[in-house]
Amino acid sequence: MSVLDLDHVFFLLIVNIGIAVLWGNRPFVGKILTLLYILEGLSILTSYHVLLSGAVLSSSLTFTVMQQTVQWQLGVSGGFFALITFMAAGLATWFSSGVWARSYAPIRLLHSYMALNVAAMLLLLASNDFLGLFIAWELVSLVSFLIIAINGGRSAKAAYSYILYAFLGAMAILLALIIIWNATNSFSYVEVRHHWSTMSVNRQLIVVLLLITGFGIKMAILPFHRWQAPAYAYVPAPVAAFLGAISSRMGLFALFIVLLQVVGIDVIQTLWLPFEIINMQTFLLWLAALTLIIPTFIALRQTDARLLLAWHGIGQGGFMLLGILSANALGTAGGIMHVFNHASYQAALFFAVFSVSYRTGTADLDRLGGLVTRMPISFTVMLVGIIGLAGLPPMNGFVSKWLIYKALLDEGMPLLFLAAVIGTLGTILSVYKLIHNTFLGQLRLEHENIKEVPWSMSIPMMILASIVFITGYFPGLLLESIAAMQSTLGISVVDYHLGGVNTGKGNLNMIVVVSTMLMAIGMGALIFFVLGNPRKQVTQWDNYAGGHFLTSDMRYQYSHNFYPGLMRVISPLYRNTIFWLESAIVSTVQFMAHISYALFMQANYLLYLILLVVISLLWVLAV
Amino acid sequence: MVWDQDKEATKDNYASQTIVLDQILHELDTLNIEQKNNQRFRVDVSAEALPALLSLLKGRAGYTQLSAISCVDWEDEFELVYHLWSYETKVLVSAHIRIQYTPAVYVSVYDIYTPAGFFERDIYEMYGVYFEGSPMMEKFILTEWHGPAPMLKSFDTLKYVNDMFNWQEYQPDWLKEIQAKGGKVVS
Amino acid sequence: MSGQHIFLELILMPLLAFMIGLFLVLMMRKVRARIERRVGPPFLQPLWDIIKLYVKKMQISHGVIHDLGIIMLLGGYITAEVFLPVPGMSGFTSQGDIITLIYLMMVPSLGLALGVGQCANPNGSIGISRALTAMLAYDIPFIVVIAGACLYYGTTDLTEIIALQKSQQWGLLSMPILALAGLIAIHAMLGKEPFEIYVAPAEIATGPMVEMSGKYLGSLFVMQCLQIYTITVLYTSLFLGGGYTWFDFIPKLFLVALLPVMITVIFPRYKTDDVLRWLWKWPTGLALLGLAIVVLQG
Amino acid sequence: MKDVIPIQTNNTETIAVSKNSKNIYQQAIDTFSNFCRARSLFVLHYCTGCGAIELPPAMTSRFDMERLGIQPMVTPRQADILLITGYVSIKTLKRVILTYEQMQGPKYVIGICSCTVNGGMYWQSYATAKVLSEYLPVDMYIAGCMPRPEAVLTGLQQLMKKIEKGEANSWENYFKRYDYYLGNQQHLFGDTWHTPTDILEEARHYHLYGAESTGNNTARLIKYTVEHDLTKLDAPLREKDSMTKRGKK
Repeated sequence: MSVLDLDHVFFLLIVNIGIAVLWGNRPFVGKILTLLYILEGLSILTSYHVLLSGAVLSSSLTFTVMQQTVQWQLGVSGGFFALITFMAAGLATWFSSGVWARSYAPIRLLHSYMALNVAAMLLLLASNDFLGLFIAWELVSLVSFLIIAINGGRSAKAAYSYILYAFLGAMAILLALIIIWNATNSFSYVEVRHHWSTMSVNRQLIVVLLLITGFGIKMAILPFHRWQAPAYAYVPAPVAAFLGAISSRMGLFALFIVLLQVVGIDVIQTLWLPFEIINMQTFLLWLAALTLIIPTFIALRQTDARLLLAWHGIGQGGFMLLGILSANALGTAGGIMHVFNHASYQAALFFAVFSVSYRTGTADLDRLGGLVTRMPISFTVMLVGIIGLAGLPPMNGFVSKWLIYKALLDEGMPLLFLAAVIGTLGTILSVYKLIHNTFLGQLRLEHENIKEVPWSMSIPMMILASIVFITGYFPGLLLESIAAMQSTLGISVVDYHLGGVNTGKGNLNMIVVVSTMLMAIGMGALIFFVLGNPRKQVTQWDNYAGGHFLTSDMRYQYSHNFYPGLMRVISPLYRNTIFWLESAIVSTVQFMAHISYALFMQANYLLYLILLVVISLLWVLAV
Repeated sequence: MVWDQDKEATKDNYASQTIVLDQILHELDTLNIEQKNNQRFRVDVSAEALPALLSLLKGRAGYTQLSAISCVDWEDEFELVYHLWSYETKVLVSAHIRIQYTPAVYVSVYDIYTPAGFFERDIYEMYGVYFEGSPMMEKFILTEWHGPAPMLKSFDTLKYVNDMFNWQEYQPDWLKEIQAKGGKVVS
Repeated sequence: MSGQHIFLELILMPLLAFMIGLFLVLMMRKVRARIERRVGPPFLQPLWDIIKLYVKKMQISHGVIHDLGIIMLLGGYITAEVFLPVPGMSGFTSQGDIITLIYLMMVPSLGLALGVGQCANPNGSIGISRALTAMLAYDIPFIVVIAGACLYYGTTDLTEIIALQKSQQWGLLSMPILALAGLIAIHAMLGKEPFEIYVAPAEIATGPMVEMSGKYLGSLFVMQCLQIYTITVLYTSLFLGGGYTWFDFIPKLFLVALLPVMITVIFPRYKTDDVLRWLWKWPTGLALLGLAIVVLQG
Repeated sequence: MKDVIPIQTNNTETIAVSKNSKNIYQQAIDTFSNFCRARSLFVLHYCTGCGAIELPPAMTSRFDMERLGIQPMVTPRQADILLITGYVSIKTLKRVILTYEQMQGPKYVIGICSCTVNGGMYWQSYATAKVLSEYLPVDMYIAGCMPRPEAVLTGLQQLMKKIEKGEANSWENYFKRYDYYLGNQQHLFGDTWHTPTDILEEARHYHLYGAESTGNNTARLIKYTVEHDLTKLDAPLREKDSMTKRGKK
């Protein structure tokens, strides 16, 4: 009984944009927008069982060009991603609807850009062929440029470098589309997959490389990852949570559809890079593993909490790609599940960091400390978030990581398994530094009478934290739609049950693991509180300092340069080679822009233009 | 002073060194020099001339080290002794000066010898002699002590201890056994 | 697997782990004393220490998270005990494999880190930053060893690994180099002397334990017993064919715990970056060599 | 610090708590815990004076304290015994009191060397505290101008016997007669003397708040605390500034 099909959802989105643009800065409009997003999410949820059975939510939005019918319809994979988008957008707008709105001047811009972003993303998720995909892809990158540049100053500079990357990516995809067109003169996925073998091997190689560059840029895969950290860090709270959760996963959705559905994983395994060194799948897997390790260890050095989380976003993106390309039922399931898991705890972490900076005015880890007694809710949300990000048992991050590790081990790739574990260990180290420097240790004098953030900001955080725990306790909820997704894509399906997965060789039942943990923690609490005598709480000055009387002028806290031993060993590896390359490109393009601007501002610029053309012609003829 | 044979060679260069020292010391008229032995000189100088003597010795005779400053409380005046050592002449010079008892103030030689700061601070804490111009004149050792300068002869430690502290009757078992057998504590 | 059977095992396995852990700790202190030509502690000394700490009348805490961290610490290890294959009791070993166990062993260190963080003492924070660096250092060779073993056995389920070893030969004989690298990694995981950078009494006043008093310190001693037990059982089930009966299982545990202790007593403490460099050079090299052999054997 | 009105009590008789008023289980638990407390003692590795040189030989292979169950521990939080070895200068006494208050009861103080008994050979010095038991409740003295390790070990064994019999609870006197100890401390360090640990609060929390816990000395302390509202976070900073202003000449 699909009460609402895609047209209703599109209509609701347009209503969203209208409200946001017209009455953006009214006080109550934030709540209405949140309700709208939740309504859209529910509408997809009501007809979700239809999607699970493989059917499609069709929409009347079609047009034909060059006798190619471009049609928009939502499959189960699109539906899954759409649910995450609406969850992230709804909670982000809820976060910004209450007291926070008064502290942010261009609130109307924020609401309208957010609505535009969600609409563009839904268009991308519902696209059904290459042309629709490309149109929606352009829309998404344009709109996310707008939302990244909302704060001006640093974020405008980051948005500028993003648009350069996006422009490069779009050109790559367009070139790939052209090659596909004159090989198969059709854009629909089925046709392209059918005619794929007609293309010569190096042309197939070029198309796959172009598509990966194009979509990889939004995903911030290694060589193109420079733009994402500042872009996702220096934006206001709801935008950071929304972008961090779902925006860069659009690239993964496109890659997921293109590589697995159209090109097919077996083709990728047979494609060999020139000189037969390495086949495409291993090359991509190692690219993903490096994308996981290098940004994670860059995150370890950051002192700004927002940048640290943004760098982790890039790292976890590499982890998802590792899962999807592992050509194993468990691996792909883990990869897709990691998209949902990461969306939930990344948004929760961003909300926690921004609620701390809302109250204390800074997100710099060297100027915080000891806030756990003043902001308990933000602490619990951040704790659940970091346990998820680090992938430790009770939370959902562990399930997707377990699936990917098991896949890598079953596929016989131990070194990739090692690379993934190094990435996870780096995450554990840097998330503890995040929570230690913000919430633990000595409280600063200026933060003595800080209060918890208002309810309108802490409720969305708590909802996200509970989602992280519940999907960790019952991973079956997600595995059900993932299995349906795998069957629609025609790849091997994972056999799941509500608690997890049981393969022949070592299985995982999260219901058992988490309930034993809760029982064990109960036993620990029993031993601790019943056997031991009652405890007394002491102030932070009643502390061991080698017989010294603690005076608050000398701060008795260790938070700066948190891992000195590790940094001494691995600091030679941070040589920022890519950073200089990227800033060189960006500055040359800016320089060219200034020159052309100066040229056209001349009184008679046409004369100079003609002169230039004549000279270059002479030079060409002379040579 | 007994010198064994192989030191014979070095004996004369000590003599030549002390001759150089004599010439320098004779340039200042208000000194009277007394040579304890060929490695030790005692110089009595007026309080005003001391800084001049120190810079002279440091500049011309290689007296780079001020080993210590000691202070003697003569109840009507203070005596400050500056012990100087040179690694070239290998002769210890101790310059004695007398300053008035009240007000117990003297000029600091911190700018000539920086270690003087520590010695002057100790003397300030223990004797109450304030050295103007020294950067280290706060309390360092006796931070918990708010009474008079404790090393002065005028301060009666025994009386202070008897007023401030009280004792406890210490009757351990082993003492009782000895007393039972007729022994007693010899006070 | 009837209900009470499971419930009995849920209680019995951690209790057994604690008792065996107590004797492992006692053996370590006795061996250390004997090598230093001392008499060493009496028979039940670790038990008396723990009970005395629990019955101390004054207990100091720095906040709720300080207590929660300690409870998470105890809970983490009790859960890991239930997933360890022990002769006669299967517990939940079928529901979670070796990767789950490795992660379950990371939960207590995070719990301890949170508890110590709230103590607001820089000695504790430095100790925790060194403990996490040491975890990064010893986990890499350990993971390579686990990857090699799982590749060789073809499964990650501990009960199956033990069954395979019983039918064929012990892991120690089929993968000697991996077993050696594993032993070095185990030595580092126990946090004993050459790699004991986070409880450095002279430098950072026993690191994480600086503000732990009474039952908090008692729980840390309980954690030490459970930790030694968990690590040695994991090693025995990977390389020494697990325990056929309790009579051959316990001597294996004591042997695995004995080797590191012998080395520990003679060594002073490494600096943090030397621990990193040493553990990433020799044990990782050995483990990668062993892995290569396993992969080449096909 | 809640607003407590100090009540003037001059009756000094202490209410004797009869031993068998507790029930059988309580008694069984107490005897068992005393049994364990006697068998596992953690000594605080804090040498206040010259006598501390006798401790390393007591721990190492010749005399080996560990066979009695005694272990050296680094921080006051983890330790049961505080060894005051040798002379106690006034400056060190401040740190000794801070360390003692950071230790967790049941805790024991042993005065090693005769300097803790009556001042020893520094008896006429202006800078040393003469009688230690005025400032801290002392369980046992081991006389000798540095007693040999055998003497230290016999002293510790006697303390273990006392603990096993359950008589070594002098640490409760610190709470029950806090006014007496605070008075002596204020006599030495001045009326603004206080440590970060809030003793009266702890006395109430551990039900050791006797009649003599408060008196005119503690009244001065409570007045000073309320005046400078020491419970605020920046109290130590304000106190330090006022101290340096007063300290300047």
